[in-house]
Amino acid sequence: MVIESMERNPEISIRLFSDPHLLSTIRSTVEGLAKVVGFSEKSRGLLMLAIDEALANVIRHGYDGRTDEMIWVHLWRVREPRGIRIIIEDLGRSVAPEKIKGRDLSDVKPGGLGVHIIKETMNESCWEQRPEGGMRLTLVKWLSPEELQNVTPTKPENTFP
Amino acid sequence: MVIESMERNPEISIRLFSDPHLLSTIRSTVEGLAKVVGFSEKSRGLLMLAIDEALANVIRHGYDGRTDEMIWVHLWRVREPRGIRIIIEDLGRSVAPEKIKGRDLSDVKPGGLGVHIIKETMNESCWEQRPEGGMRLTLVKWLSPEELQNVTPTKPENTFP
Amino acid sequence: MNQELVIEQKIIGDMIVLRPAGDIDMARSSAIRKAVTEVVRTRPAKLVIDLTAVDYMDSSGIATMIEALQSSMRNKMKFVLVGVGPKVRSAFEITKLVGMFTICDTVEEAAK
Amino acid sequence: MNQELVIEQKIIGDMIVLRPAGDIDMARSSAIRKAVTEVVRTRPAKLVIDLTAVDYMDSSGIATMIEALQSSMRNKMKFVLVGVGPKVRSAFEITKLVGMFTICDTVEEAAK
Ligand SMILES: Nc1ncnc2c1ncn2[C@@H]1O[C@H](COP(=O)(O)OP(=O)(O)O)[C@@H](O)[C@H]1O
Ligand SMILES: Nc1ncnc2c1ncn2[C@@H]1O[C@H](COP(=O)(O)OP(=O)(O)O)[C@@H](O)[C@H]1O
Repeated sequence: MVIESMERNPEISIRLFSDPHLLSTIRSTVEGLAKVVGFSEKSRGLLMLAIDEALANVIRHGYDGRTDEMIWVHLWRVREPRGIRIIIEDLGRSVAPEKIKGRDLSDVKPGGLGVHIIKETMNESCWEQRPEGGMRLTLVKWLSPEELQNVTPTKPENTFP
Repeated sequence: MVIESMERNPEISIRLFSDPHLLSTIRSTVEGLAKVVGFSEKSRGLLMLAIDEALANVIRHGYDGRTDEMIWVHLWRVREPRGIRIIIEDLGRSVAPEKIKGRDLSDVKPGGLGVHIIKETMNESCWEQRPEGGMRLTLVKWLSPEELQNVTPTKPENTFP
Repeated sequence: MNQELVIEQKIIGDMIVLRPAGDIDMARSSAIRKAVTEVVRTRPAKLVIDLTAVDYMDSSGIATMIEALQSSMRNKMKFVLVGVGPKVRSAFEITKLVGMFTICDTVEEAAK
Repeated sequence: MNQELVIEQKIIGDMIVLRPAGDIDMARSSAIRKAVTEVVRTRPAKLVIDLTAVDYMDSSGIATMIEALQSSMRNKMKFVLVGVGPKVRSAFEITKLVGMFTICDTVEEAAK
């Protein structure tokens, strides 16, 4: 019962202002939850990058750089397969999801890397237009088989003979 | 205008379940914001400890250890004096604020350290009974004079001759 | 669903070393408490808790250390803390408990 | 109200070393971009960006490094990155850009 409802209600919900100076704090939050779930240091670094790029895009493209708008970030630990789910919502400009795409990396130039980083890092990344206006981005990342192996067994007392 | 409204609306608002496994994530969040504000590593460690003890007390005493209740954490950067403000709200048991007190430390025994840690760490710590039920804890910590000195000047270009 | 505290145990002569890895907080201090209880039951001459891999400890962790100290004393065992990093140290300091414990830098030193 | 990026500058012979300290992200990459522009204006033979004290860099930081590389090339200056830690490296790797840059371990090596 509890588990089911946790799957529906975010375990942690954050509302923040669209201020770039707050992004490092949200990165820390995601890093923290990813550590609890059992992600390796490398995966946690990539997760920080993905959430950072997603939030920077909301500020830059959704809100045209305005710093006094609202962003919502919802976080879940996911059980099967073990991992993390992140939903980012805004009330900014709403664009057709097919317009959000990473650029061809063979053309070396500054900019246009965020969406590429997000898609490369996450197992799922899905942009939607919200009926209320703004965008919703759903991100999912699972533990790798190696990370799963390093995770402590469910009963910690087993490690103690 | 913006600054004034930021002083009123929390810059970051978090809603979490009363699950002890989520406390490390909230510690990371507070650490992240404290870094942005300019707190030293040592102060950040103490801030993590204070928020952790406050949330643990909400779970333990406010919610009798139940893990499926709600806790709200609101965070602000504060400008004058420069620092951080944290408000923690719950809908758990409501006790008279004067009952919440740290114990005499000269009596060495396990437990009863949390309130002492909170009061020692923060410049302000104030418990209130919420009219809606539950408790509200307001915590404020300012930069020390030394930390203030190490903070970058307002115009970063000044550092670059 | 959560990465739990991993606690390694090593027997060196008549000394037992417990080495938890991870943050010790409300969600995880019971694991180390349980491990300490098991060790005390076997009554080694010395119990060492190596905190080198513990970056953070809250008051529930400190309470566990006080319990370990007290049950070591009751059982006439020596109790030593090792590898106390800056964050953990300041948790002991703010609770004015740092003087209660024998603290060594390394396990080798604790063995003396 | 925010701790900004601190950027140290050092002139070693005909080489200029910029050493930012802190995370380079959307809020802070403009500081390093500005510093690079100033340095390129003075046309040293070599521009080194020492990232030893940078624990984290996002795509706006990477974009700044690409700009620095390109304007160095336009001005016939050498451009070297130093002290690229694991998090920063994986940001370069995931954007498939790691091969574009000359990366050295230390400033001394970059000076050669
Ligand atoms: N949250 C968003 N709202 C609206 N448009 C977006 C959003 N995120 C991305 N986009 C669109 O996708 C494009 C690619 O984004 P990205 O790869 O991050 O590169 P950049 O932000 O440097 O342009 C953007 O230029 C923009 O048109
Ligand atoms: N959020 C809270 N709700 C209700 N009572 C509280 C709360 N926080 C603290 N208290 C009361 O204050 C006392 C002291 O708390 P603390 O110093 O953290 O020690 P401990 O939690 O180990 O008892 C608690 O025993 C409890 O009675």
